[in-house]
Amino acid sequence: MIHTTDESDIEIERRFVPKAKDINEDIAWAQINKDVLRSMERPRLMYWVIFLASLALFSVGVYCEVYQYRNGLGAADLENPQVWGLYIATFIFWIGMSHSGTLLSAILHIMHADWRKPIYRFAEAMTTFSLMTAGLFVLVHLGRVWQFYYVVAYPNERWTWPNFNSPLVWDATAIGTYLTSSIVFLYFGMIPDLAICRDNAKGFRKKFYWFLSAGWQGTDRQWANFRVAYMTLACFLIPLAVSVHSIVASDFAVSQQPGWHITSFPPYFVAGALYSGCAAIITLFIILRYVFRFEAYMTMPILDKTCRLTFAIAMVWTYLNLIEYASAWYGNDEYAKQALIFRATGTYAPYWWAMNFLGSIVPFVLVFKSLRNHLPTMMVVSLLLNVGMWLERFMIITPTLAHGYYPWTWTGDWWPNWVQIGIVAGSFGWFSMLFMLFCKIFPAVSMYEVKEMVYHRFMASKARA
Amino acid sequence: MGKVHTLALFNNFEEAVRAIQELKGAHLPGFRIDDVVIKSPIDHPELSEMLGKRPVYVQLFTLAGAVLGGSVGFTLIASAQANFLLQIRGGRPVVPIPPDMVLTYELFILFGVLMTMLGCFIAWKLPGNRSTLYNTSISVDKIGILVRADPLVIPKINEIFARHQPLQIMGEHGR
Amino acid sequence: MSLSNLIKNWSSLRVKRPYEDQYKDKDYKWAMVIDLDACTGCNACTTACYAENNLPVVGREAFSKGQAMHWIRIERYWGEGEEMKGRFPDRGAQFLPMLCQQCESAPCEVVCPVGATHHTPDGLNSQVYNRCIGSRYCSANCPYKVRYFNWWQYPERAWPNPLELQLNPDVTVRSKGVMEKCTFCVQRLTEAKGRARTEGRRVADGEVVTACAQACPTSAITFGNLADDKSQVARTWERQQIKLASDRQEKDENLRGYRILEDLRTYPSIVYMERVRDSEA
Amino acid sequence: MSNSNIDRRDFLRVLGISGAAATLAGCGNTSIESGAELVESYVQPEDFVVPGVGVFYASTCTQCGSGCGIMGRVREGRLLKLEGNPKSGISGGKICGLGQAGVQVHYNPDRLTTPMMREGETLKPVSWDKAMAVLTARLGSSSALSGDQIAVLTGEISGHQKVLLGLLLESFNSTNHVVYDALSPTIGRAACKAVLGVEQPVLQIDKARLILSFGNDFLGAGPSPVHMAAQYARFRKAPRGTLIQIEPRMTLTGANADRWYAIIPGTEGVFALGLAHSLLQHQEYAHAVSADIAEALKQYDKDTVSEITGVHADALSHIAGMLWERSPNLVLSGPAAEGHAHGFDNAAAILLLNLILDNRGKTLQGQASHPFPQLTPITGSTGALTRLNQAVTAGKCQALVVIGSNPVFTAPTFVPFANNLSKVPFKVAFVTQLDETARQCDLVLPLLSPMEDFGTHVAGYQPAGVDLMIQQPLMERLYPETRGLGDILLDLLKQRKPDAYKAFPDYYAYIKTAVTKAKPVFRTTSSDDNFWEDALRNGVLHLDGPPAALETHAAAVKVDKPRSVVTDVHYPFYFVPSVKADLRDGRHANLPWLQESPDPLTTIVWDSWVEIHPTTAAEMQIREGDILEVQSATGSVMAKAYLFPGIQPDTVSMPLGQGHTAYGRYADGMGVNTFKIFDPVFDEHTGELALYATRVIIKKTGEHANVVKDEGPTALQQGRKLVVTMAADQAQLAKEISRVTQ
Repeated sequence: MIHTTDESDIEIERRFVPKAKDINEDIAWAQINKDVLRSMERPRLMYWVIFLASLALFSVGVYCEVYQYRNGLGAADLENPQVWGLYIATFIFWIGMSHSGTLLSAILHIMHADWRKPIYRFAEAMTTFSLMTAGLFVLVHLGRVWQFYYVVAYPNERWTWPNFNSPLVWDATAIGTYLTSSIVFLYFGMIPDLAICRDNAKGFRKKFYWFLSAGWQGTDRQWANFRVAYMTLACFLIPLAVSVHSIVASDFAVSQQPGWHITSFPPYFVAGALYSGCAAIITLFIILRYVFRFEAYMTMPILDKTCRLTFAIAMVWTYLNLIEYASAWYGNDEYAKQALIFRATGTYAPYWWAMNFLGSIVPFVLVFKSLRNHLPTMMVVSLLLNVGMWLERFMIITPTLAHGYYPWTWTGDWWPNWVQIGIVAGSFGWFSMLFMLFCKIFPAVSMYEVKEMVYHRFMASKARA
Repeated sequence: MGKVHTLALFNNFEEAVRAIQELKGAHLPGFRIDDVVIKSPIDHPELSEMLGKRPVYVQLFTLAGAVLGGSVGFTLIASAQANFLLQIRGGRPVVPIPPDMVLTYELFILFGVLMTMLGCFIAWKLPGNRSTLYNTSISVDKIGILVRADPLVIPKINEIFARHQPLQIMGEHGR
Repeated sequence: MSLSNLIKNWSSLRVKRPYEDQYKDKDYKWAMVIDLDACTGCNACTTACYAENNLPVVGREAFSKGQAMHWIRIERYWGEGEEMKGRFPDRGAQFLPMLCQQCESAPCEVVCPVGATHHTPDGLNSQVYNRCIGSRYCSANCPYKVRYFNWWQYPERAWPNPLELQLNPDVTVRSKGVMEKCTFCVQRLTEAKGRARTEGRRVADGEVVTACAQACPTSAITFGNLADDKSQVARTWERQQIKLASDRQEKDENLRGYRILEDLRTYPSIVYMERVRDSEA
Repeated sequence: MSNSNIDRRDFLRVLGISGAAATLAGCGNTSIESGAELVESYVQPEDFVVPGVGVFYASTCTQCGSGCGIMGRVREGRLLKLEGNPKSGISGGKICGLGQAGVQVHYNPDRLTTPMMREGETLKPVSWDKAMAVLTARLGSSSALSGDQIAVLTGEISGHQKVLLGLLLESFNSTNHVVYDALSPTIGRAACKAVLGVEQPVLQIDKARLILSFGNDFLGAGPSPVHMAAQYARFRKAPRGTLIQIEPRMTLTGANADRWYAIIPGTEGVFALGLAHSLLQHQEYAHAVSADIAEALKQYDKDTVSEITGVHADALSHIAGMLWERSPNLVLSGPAAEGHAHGFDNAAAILLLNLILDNRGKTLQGQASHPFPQLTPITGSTGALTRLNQAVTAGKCQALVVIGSNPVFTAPTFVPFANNLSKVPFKVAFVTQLDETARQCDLVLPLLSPMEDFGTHVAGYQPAGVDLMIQQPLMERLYPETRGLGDILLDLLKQRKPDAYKAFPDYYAYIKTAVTKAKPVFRTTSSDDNFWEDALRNGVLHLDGPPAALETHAAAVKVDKPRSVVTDVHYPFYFVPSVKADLRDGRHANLPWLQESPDPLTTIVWDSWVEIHPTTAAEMQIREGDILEVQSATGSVMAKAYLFPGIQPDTVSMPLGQGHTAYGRYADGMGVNTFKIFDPVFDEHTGELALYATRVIIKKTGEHANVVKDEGPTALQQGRKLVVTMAADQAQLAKEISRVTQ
């Protein structure tokens, strides 16, 4: 039995959780419940700092959006042909961010990699909230956002439908499906934990959890159906996640613009998505570990595994990135080649090189075990990787629009203005606000699965002994 | 004559296993293994196996949802396209296959997911099926065995339970 | 019923456009010929378009941000390749009036999420303003970049009283957040078609022209009905051996007609006639 | 007004009612609610007003002096759009951008809507009664002014407005009608008169097989650009004519040339004489000029000419060879060649080539003689303003009437007209919109816009026969407090000579009487009313007439020793102003369509800029958008640099017409006023200001701003095959179908 105290968490971890082990098998189940439930009651002060900072950032975004809404998109300094600016770039970024949740919860679940268990819940929450953030950008970038429902295929007497040929409608469908499925998956996997919350909560919170836990009592029939359904959902989610980012890639690959019309875009986007998602998981891992005192669950070996996974995906991304350049370079499409040269030498060249450096060189830090286990380094590196991935999306949108088929309408010096930057910053505020709220209201670590993990590992070690 | 419930809480799986074995071997009148329910904090397939095969039908819902989503989705989309006033776009056919495939695929998944969840809730008979015999320690680390039996048999069952160091035995009040 | 419609007309719903002789049996297919040897780059067409189609004057600041709203713009090039040859442009400038090419297989039409841009039976690439939600995907996908977005609420700022009295009542004044582009002066076409229908005939050649073609002091722009064999546009297309449904024209070397970025398979409705320069001079 | 005869009363009634409707649509409907006006149902509309259907009325464009016939599209009483009048021999149904923008003169939000009178430093609105009282007190029956004490300052003016002005001056025993044109063609006209015997020959551009133009921008800011563009279109059809342009800064015409040469400004005459010398080598031309001239021309060998002009010697022989091969041809001189101290000589030397090549009667003709010489336009000059300025300085001028002229804006610094204006006790301006000059006047009267007023016009350039262009209102007046120029003048004349003008209740009656009186000339049998109605319906009264013969005065050409241009170490750059076809001298800078219409060569909008050759810019390390100070001996202006390959490398160029300070929201603060840096250089022969003879120095200010233009970062096609060019000998133009030649 371990008695953790606020003051000496790290000390305790060092003493009681062996470095090589993902988790201490001896940890008592009651302790798991206690630790996780406590995180929902009494986080560190840092929680409130982050939450208020997010709220402030979000307010900035709201202000900018209101300004843009009232004046028109010209307020965001968009122009012909820079019609999308940061909005669509950041949209892709957030969509990409959502993929790691699926990777950790669905793919690793199917593969029975049990080290995912303490961290998949927040990764899945990240999926849901980054999808919601991405959805905001779909609205933000519209010229007439008040008519956004025209994209929805609702029956009407005029026989007017959205254009099902448009990749944007595929997007809307795919993201809608993905968001729905992610919420279902997140909620579904949380039901046993919600029952724990229900059993421990008082007052209105009890009612809340009572409602959400839907009467879960942990009976064998419930568990059996749960197991099958959860596995089925995981199986659905994997192809869905791949399809979502391929469809986002199709927005570009299906178009005619040189620099977008590239066959390898869908896998490239998916790899980029997993990459930025994994980097974000590292960031959030470090933050949550500290803020909610999850040192006993979000252990260094798990971080280590996540880092190794990130590195592997970084290399996949690097390969696909190089393939993209190579096919533009080697192919006989002069226009695409010119667009590529423009990216490497034109107005946005510093950002292009920065993106390649951050995306392909910086991940080599993850090769070193000592650095992998150094939290401040990992924090910086994971943020840098995501800066690189955001730049990748910026590089997909802005230089390509600046250098299309038509030389007369090329742009030489287009830069986003404060409205766009404010809205992008606001999106980060919105995301972390939602995420922080979630971690406060719902258990950020899956209690029942950590119990399973501990139990199975304990049984396995007993069998070995 | 109505049956009543009794619930015993055990500290660990081994004790619960032994209790069930003894229940099975006791040949109590009117006792059926289907009336035994295990309540546990984690999924424990080995324990459940002792209660015999309890089939799961969630997959059927999934299949129905996926097939329905795909086929109805495609039909609705294609007929919407065929009836849209402003049909001709970009030289593509009015009902183009690749975009419709993409959308069909998404709807296939969407309805698969929704039906899976629906099927699971139906299988659980939730949220209506809430047994009053429950202890919050089940959600911590205890194993509960719930037996539904003739009121006359209950004392015998409780007796069997008592032989395996139960933490607590709970009965339905007011009966 | 929709399903029976789908099944009954399946084969016609699967037709790809354009195909050979697509407009043979139709009444109208609007098209244009622009003679670059006649175009002097004077901008009369641009101003005529502003007058006819209620284009807002955006002002210096918006123009500097690339938010100009000229449906037809005159481009001026100094050379064909990536570098300018010689010290001076001693063969003059290369002027190009660029407007919506009214593509038969328009990249903008496919991508609009709400179907605000679509193809009319007359072969026009039309924009439904009140359906447009302003995603600007069409503009991003237009190879010619001839679609213009209402970045601001122009009706409030472009026509201070009494300038708004000039607005053409036949043409919608577009509000902020919608995409717009050259319509081939569809309001004139509609009027002419209506008149012709009342009189039980087809619109005669030259009966209706676009504002740009009407103004052009050198008559460099010819507008007409490609479905009418006898129209000047149809005869020019034929004489220049331009086929609407072909992405690479097999024509005689000394013919001047060509379509811009044809190999993208957009099948434009505008044929340009090559600029001529006396190489002996 | 297409097919029906319209009774004038009906016509105005229609306009009146629909005009009210327009007010209703535009300004709210208080006058109707208050019962001041009646609402009439459209269910039974007046004739000619069909709701939803546009009706076309003919009129005449007054945006420049070309006199193009236009058609105004009117719907429900609102003028919507101007189009070319196919019945006009000048416009032929076409219209330029400048003409289109006429509606914005009419609907300009900055129009003057009430009379203004000076109170101390500022102008204050007053009633018409008060304004007319002041005007008649000064210029009415009691006025004691006479002779040069009164002056009328106008721009180029023709028709009955000109007649009325003359009559008004006559009542003061004055002929002091000063016609000022900041971009006057005086030098060229004087040279034509001297060499060909006419001031303005008619150019048969379409008949020429080769045109050699020395800076003549006939497609841009020429005397009749719409007409010449139509001719140019025919010129380019089979058999295709070739255009060679020689000028220091590429004009729109130069941009359309088959071959363009940059030349050192002011040396055009030397080049022309070099060509003459070269041509005289051919036997058939040998006797075209006198032996003296031929002898003198021998100094103009190709190497000397090449050295002076900066054009390659081979080009000279090549052009001479082409001129010899391709006949008939046409050699044109333009403002860029004429605007120098020896501009007259330049122009004469260029015209000499036409004599040698015998283009007279083939591509050059005289204008048909006009039956109403009193209606023909008076061409303006800067010399006229200089003389007026002298009179004003001397305190001779007691009353000044300014109509359609803005010398405060356009006068160069060495003609300090603006400062001297205070010496005139009474200055009155008739304007549609306040400008810099009107703001300095004591009384400003708001005129009807050209779309609201009657008038007659005669073009300075009459391509074929004779046209009397009729201007008529296209809609009811927008502002009740505005009046027609003719009405005001007639009021004054009635004061001066009540008996002579009592027959004319208003200007309309006057002009109708005057036009119908001209009926016999047009040899028609219709009644007076029908004649007048036809005139209104057609917008033009045309009379065929044979072109006048041209004379030959080769002796007028001065053949001196070849002179090279003197360089100035303090001001190393030649300064060539460019005249935009739409803004002209700046009078149209208040029209938003024109401000937003990109300059064809640079695609810059809403601004002034400095054109500089890329190699020169590279030497001076100037990038596009660097703010340069362009300094001449008389002043300096600052504008953004624009790297422009179509310019002689020692030359910089800036557009005219921008830099207004008090000309409404669309003009003010846009660019700089380039008129203010002209050097006081005058043509030696005519004394006219030489616009192209200024020398400047360029200084970098270290500041930078984006150039507002339509062009992107590249002006090259990048191998995209956007504008494809075919060699003329490959193209089979004769087999093509064309509207132009049919």
